[in-house]
Amino acid sequence: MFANWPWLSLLIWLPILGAIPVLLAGDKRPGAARAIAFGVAVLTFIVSLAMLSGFNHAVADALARSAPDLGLLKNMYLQENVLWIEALNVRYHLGVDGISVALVLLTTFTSVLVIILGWGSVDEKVSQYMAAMLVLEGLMVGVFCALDALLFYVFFEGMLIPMFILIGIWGGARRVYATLKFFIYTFFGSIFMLVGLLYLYFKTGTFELAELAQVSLSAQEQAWLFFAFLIAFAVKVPMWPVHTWLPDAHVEAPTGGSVVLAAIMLKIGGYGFIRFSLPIVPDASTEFAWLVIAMSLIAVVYVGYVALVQEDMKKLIAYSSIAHMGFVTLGIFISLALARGGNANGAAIGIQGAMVQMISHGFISGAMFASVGVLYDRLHTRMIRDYGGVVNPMPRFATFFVLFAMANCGLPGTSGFVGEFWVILAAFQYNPVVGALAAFTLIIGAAYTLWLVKRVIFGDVANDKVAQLQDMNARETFVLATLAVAVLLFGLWPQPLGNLMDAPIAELVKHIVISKGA
Amino acid sequence: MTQQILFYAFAAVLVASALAVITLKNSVHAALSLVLTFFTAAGIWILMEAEFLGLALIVVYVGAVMVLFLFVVMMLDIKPESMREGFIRFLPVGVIVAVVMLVEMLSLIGLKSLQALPLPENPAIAAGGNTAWLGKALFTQFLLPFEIAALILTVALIAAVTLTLRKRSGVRTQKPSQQVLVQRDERLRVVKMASEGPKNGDAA
Amino acid sequence: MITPKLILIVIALAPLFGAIVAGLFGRQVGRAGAHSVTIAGVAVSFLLSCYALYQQSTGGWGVFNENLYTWFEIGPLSAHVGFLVDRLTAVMMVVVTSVSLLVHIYTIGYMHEDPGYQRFFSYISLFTFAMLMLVMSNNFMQLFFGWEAVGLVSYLLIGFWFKRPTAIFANMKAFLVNRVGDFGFLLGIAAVLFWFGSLDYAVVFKSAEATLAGKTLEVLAGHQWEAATVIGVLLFIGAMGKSAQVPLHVWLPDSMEGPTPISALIHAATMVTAGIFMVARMSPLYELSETALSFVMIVGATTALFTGLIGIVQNDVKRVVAYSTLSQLGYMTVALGVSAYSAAIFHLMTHAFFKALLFLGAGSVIMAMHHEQDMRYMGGLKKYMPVTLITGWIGTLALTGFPGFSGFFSKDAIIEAVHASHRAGSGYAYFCVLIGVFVTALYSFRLIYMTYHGEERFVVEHKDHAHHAAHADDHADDHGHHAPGHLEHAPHESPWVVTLPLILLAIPSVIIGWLTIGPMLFGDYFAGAIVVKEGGPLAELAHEWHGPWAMLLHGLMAPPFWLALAGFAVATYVYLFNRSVADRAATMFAPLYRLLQNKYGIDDLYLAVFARGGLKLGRGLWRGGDVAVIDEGIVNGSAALVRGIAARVRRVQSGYLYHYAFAMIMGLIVLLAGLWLAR
Amino acid sequence: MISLAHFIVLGTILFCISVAGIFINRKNVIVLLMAIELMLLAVNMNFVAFSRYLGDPAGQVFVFFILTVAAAESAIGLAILVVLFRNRATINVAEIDSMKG
Amino acid sequence: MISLNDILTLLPESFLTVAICALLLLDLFLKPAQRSVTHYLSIVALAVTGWLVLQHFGTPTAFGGMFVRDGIASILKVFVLLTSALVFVYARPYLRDRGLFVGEYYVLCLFAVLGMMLLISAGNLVMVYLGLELLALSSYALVALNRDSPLSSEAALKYFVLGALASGLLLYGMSMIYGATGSLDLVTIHKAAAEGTQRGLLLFGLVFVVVGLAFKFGAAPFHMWLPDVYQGAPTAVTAFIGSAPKLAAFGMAYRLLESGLDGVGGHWQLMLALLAVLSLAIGNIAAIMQSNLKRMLAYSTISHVGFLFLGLVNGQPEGYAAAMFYAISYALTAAVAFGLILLLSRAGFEAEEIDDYKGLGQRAPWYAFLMALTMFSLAGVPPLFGFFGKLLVLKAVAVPGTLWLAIAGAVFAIIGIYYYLRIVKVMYFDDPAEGAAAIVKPADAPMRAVISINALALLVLGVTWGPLYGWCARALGITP
Repeated sequence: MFANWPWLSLLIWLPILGAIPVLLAGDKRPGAARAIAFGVAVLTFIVSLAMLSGFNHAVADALARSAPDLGLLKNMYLQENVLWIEALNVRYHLGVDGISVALVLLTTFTSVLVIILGWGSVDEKVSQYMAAMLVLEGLMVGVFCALDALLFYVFFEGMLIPMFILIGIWGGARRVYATLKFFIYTFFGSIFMLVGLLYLYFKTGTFELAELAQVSLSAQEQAWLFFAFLIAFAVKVPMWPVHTWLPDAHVEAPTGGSVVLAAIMLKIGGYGFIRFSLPIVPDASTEFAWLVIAMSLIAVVYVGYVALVQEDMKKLIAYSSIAHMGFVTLGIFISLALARGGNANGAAIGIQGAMVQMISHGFISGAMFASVGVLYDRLHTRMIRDYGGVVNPMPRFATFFVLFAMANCGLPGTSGFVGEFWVILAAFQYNPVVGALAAFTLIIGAAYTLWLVKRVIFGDVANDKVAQLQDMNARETFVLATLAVAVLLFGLWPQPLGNLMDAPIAELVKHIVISKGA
Repeated sequence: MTQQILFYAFAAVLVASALAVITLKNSVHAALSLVLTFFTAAGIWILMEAEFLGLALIVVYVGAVMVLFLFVVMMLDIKPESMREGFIRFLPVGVIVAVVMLVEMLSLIGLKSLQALPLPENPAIAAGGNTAWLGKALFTQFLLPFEIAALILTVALIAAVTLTLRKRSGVRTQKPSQQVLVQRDERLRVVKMASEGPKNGDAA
Repeated sequence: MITPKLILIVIALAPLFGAIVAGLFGRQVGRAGAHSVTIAGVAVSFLLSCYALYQQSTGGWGVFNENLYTWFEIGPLSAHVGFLVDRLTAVMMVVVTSVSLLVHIYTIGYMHEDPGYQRFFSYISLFTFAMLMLVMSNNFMQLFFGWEAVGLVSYLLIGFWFKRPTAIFANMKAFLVNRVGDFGFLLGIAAVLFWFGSLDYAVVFKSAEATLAGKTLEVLAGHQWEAATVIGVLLFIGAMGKSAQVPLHVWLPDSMEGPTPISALIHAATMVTAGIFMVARMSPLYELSETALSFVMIVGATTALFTGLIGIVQNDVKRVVAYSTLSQLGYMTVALGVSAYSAAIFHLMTHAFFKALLFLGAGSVIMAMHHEQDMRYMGGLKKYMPVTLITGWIGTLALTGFPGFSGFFSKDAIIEAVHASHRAGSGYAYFCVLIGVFVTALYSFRLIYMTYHGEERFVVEHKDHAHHAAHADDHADDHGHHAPGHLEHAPHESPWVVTLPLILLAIPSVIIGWLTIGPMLFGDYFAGAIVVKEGGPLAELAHEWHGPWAMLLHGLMAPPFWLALAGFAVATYVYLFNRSVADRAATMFAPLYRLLQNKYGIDDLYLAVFARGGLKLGRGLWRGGDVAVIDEGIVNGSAALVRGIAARVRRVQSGYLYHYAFAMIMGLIVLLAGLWLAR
Repeated sequence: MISLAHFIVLGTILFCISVAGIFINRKNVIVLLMAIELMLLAVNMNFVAFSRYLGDPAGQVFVFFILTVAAAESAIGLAILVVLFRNRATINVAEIDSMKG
Repeated sequence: MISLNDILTLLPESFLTVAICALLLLDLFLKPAQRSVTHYLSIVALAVTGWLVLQHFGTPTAFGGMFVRDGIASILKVFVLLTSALVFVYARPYLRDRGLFVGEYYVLCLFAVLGMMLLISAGNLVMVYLGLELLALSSYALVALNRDSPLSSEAALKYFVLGALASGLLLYGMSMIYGATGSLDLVTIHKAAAEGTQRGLLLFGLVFVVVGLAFKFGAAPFHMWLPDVYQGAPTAVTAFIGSAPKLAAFGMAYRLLESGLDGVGGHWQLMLALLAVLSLAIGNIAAIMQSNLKRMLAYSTISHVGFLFLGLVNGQPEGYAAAMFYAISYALTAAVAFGLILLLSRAGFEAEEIDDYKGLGQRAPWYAFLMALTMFSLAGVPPLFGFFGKLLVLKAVAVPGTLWLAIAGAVFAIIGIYYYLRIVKVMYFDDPAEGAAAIVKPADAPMRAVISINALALLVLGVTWGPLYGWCARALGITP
């Protein structure tokens, strides 16, 4: 019975509309604003769990009818399809497959934590902050559910506004530079995608993703479209060399903003590659896979080195994010190349790895930023040199931090390992040298993370301020513990993710090997 | 033949006076040259058997517009010298631009094809003269534009009045309409006030 | 229903249970609770391991190979948790659990003043679990899991005294160097998956020869590499990291910053031998590549000799033992390289006992010296701590291969095997291991003499005990509080929880070689578990095998014995009777001395190239690439460009009416010109 | 024989003179306005000629409207000029640049 | 001959004319304190005219083709009237504060509205010219309305002189077209242009017509008047000339280019493409450096005109529909933008410097929010109204052949976003300047309500723009 509910609309609009009472609560009553926002976020998370069960039912139903093989992107469940703009044949078309469901759950989950994180650390304009977060949540869910390219774009761009405001108002000293850079960078990326989509509309007369995946395009058209998509998603991921907005944005963003940015927003880039580049322009994607692979490897190695020398904790983690997201793009495009080379198994491993990496990076980077936020709330500095020996006054915090750091190094048993491992496995099949470069993250990733841990956490108490640190309160502990559970859970038991994503990925692999040259 | 001679004569004066308009130092002289330009233009039009417009040009332009120009020029009392600065400096630019323009335009218009087109019989004569011919068109086909032209003149009127008619705040003038309406009570007002002397509070 | 499966599960999980209890509920269970529960766990593990070994040895169980739990099955990839328990595994299990048990007991004494008591027990139990998972694994994925998990615990334990800058430097160094090994290891696993499509030992080993035959890989254009070699070398890089082979050995000496029990457990007996075990386990793969084995051998031989040499000049008691460990690991690796896998495992086993003994003895000395580790401030301890002295001698004799002691059998077997090998580079290897014997004896007896014998080089200052108690909490800082060699009270023998493990370890150090060499090396004990191609060196030696007595007698005539004796003699003369010789030698061979003191400069080189070089590179990429080119250049540059243009465009908007008109006319002219051109 | 071309050329010359006038007279708004009147005269010339040539009254009617509107335009324009002069005491275009950039 | 149908067809315009005259007379008898009567009656007049526009009486053409009443005309007129009414509402407090609350403002605006309506419905070059002049002359006077302001009169002078020049050029083009086609009637011109007689002369005339159009739109390089006029004119007037006339300009372009000169479409499309790119470039780039909000919005207008031209370049019904939609969205958005400036200004404080908006987010959160909405809409960020205008226009050119225009549009949109964000930044991220307390006066309630609705409509229409676009598309004969 649940399968027929408009779960996805609910998930999109509940937080967005929930922002209204939060705003109405006003900045004068921060307590009420916080409570309402928390309630809305939790409710949304519960609804998303219900959605998961609805989704599972729907999948089971489809399997029972033994008719799930409807082709790429049509294999979507919980669909809602309403004509939005008749004249342009734009549809309010939502639907999810396993890939989307995983990301939607990540979004709703992270949003709850972010609201909790903002509870203590944000104390001015609370209602606006909370409202912006909720709106952002709804829009992000929308991105992952949209099956209409224009609808996708609207959500994709709409996210920029609340994020712009979040960084701009509650950010650090150079927040204006950072937020403008963030906005313009991202806008820069996406506007070309818009042109590409419009061109596709010209070819097909529709924005329906499923249709776009079927249209045949000449090699030249594909190349143009590929680059249009590449710019959009590469900025979002972000890939080298269009990554420099991220460190600035992260550094200046409030903790919650950083967490959302790292945990969810970056994923939209990878998601876009899977939803747009691969199905719509598979031939061009194959042709230029070397480019993306090269960029990803640069992200892993080059950015890894850059991360090593950062003096600002958030910046370091931001660079580490870039390096880790490199695995996502690497996995996706290596898989494409493998699939075209006839190695379907390798391809599936690669994309699985990329997807797991996305989810896991969501937890780990979110946790890392949340941890830095915990420290920042106390000493109001993010500089590594201002810390040292934090373990002495804050043993509980240190335990979590070391755990997350280990996850960030990709230690087996944490979720960070699984995705990277698979991608390396796939990369080796593509080319051992590529595999070796990817595996280099084992060294450089451990180097910058552990060096951070060494300087911040370990050692004797560095100064008086550190000595007077209070260990985490219950709220912070709850957030970090939840993330720790998630990190360990998916590290030890990635099966649920696999169950969700197996079918759509198999479908994707089947699809992308078919050339669609006109 | 006469027509040709007249045309060239008028054309020569027209061009010369037009050049004078843009080159003469004194605005008044320029305006007067413009008047001459209009006169010769009217002559050419009449040569083309467009008598009504020729006369209208003289009446409207020479009679109204140019008078307005002259009026303003004189009223504003502009020093001619200051207005001519840089004249020589910009002359070459102006000439070059004008010549380039002229070449471009003449070559684009395609004079060859137009040269082969002598003026045909004037249909106006059959319609009872230029004025009647125009009048008929104006009040049938072009009735709506005609009405709108009236509106435009209205706007011009309103605008000109709005912009230029002003009540100067510093000047004392009698306002008879208000003087007439004055009431008895307004003439004298008895003001009650406390008697002078130190108040209690002031002592402290 | 007690099945082998259940027993094996209990073996693995019992230490984990202890670790969880001690770790998460340390405060609730208290110190006694923590050590009781972990010791109980490990004890259970140990006893059951012994049972398993018994069953394996008698053939009661046969090879146990079963997947217990499907970790995940996603797409084409599946991973399981499963045990492969054969005789090789069983031996390892017993070695691991027994040493672990003794170290647990020892820890009660060694750490009893430490505030992180429960944490420490939790860690070492966790380590035991991870190590068991590693050795019991039946697939590469789980192997890697255990591999990394022991690395993690090692990281945590080296940095156990997290206030010590050297400790937290050492643990990071250990982790990173291990990561370099893992880098290769992971790629090796990727290669296995690539060619075999499976990560299961059984599948891989069964089809190894057929699958890899003729397979090559073109890594760089024009260079075809054999698949077996690629896999072998890549996996061995992992082993080099974990088993601290040159050039990835640098972390092990530094790891001595950790408490001594873990030096014994992790950095001598178990974890560092994981690499040896792994190569032995992969013998079906290694046998397919001569090249890979040669590589293994040469690396091992180099490690065996050159790290031993460094041991001669060390003054820190634990570091001497650490370099000795490196050297012995080199011996094991050499054995692997000449296809004498069982000799390697045999040496691994004997070494586990006597090296643990030596470490724990060193720990006992350190305790007596109030955490003074420098041998130059020791000497003459023999009268204070007799048990430690005797067990120390036993360990040393075993290490130097005194005939009859366990080390003698295992080391001589390796030397003989190398001698018998015809593999490319075996001449070099033989030279290294032979000289190594002399070196081993030299540094071993040097340690014994400098520590226990000769005059006392420490001063006892009697101070009130309260002062000492105040410092008990953070004895990590003791170094800083006292002048070297100044003790607050006289050294004394350690408590029984410390000496008991010493005694218990001394026993196998003496006898185990005698008992097991026959079946392990020359019998078919490891048949099935270890695969050697026809005509391996051990097979050759087997022809001359006439039992341990014969070997002992033969050993007395063989060069290693005389070399060891020479080492003993030199050490005795120099360090017991004429210490000035040592100083004179140091000045006479100053360059050599400095070279050894600097550990061949490898550490400095790494620090300069990888650490500082990496930082420099990172800073260059950041400042040069990200900041200068991308941010300042492209991003801000284009912004500045637009602003620059904007400033110019602004100026066009001059405010002058005639300019505006001019612009309009120019626009017209341009459009007309366009039309004119387009005509 | 006078052809259409004669008139058109004349119109073009007038047009160019007016353009030149705009370029040369950078200071005096009055002359600028006069130049624009010249331009309108060129337009009218064209219309009259075409109308005459086509035998169509529409062109000449258009001229009539142009004259009307031009008159209105002049009125407003000069009114603006007067306002400006009151405010700034100058109609020198070179001095009227308080808004720019 | 005139028939009843002609009158009926022209009823909205006729009514408005009568209303203006009545208002003009009535205003004479009103005391300054009663000026609100004029205000409300003007709005009523606009409303009634709008209602009449929407009625389906009359014939598609009247006065022998002089006047065209088609779907496009209706839509454009409705929005001209709506925007003008909005501006009236927004302008009242401003005018009152400055002693500009006079009947002439309303009368001149209404005349301009009438001119726009006629321009939109023009079926003849004469009608185009007269409608344009009615609009232009009223605008010149409006700009100079504040007679005591040197800036206003300077702006008016520039506007006037350049406008007259542009008229001259346009007329010159018209004369050539007349000569080439032998008619002033757009239908006949259309036919002749399609047949290709006198093509050289026609193209020659076309250039001048395009220049005239470009001036009216404010497309570069014929844009120079626009920043000065926007800045110099009283904000109430800027609001008026900055919004509705764009719709009229679109109408004019449609009449001249599509109804008249479709036959030489290839040529004017190329010209418009050049002008579009130039406008996008100059508008967006120059706007970056501005410190005056009105001036910045002027440059922004230029860039928007560039976008609008992209729709026209397409030359297909889809393109026109997109351009029309764009014009509507721009007019409504611009009305809010200027309306907010009007709202925040007070006597002696124009609120037109960007720095005046510092910390508005704290001082007047609601208006800051509305302003931010407007800026995001102008910047073209979904899901706001402005985005969909851009979307449709880009869609019109994102076809083979003109793809480069779409890319150019995209590139300049990126540059453009910077200065809109700057306003948001100033409002939200900067602290209020010293002494700039709550600058929001207790403005009249109707204005606050209307402007709120107007601004929120940008959001609502962003989600429900389908019907509006459908209306435009149907008017242009596109069947979905």
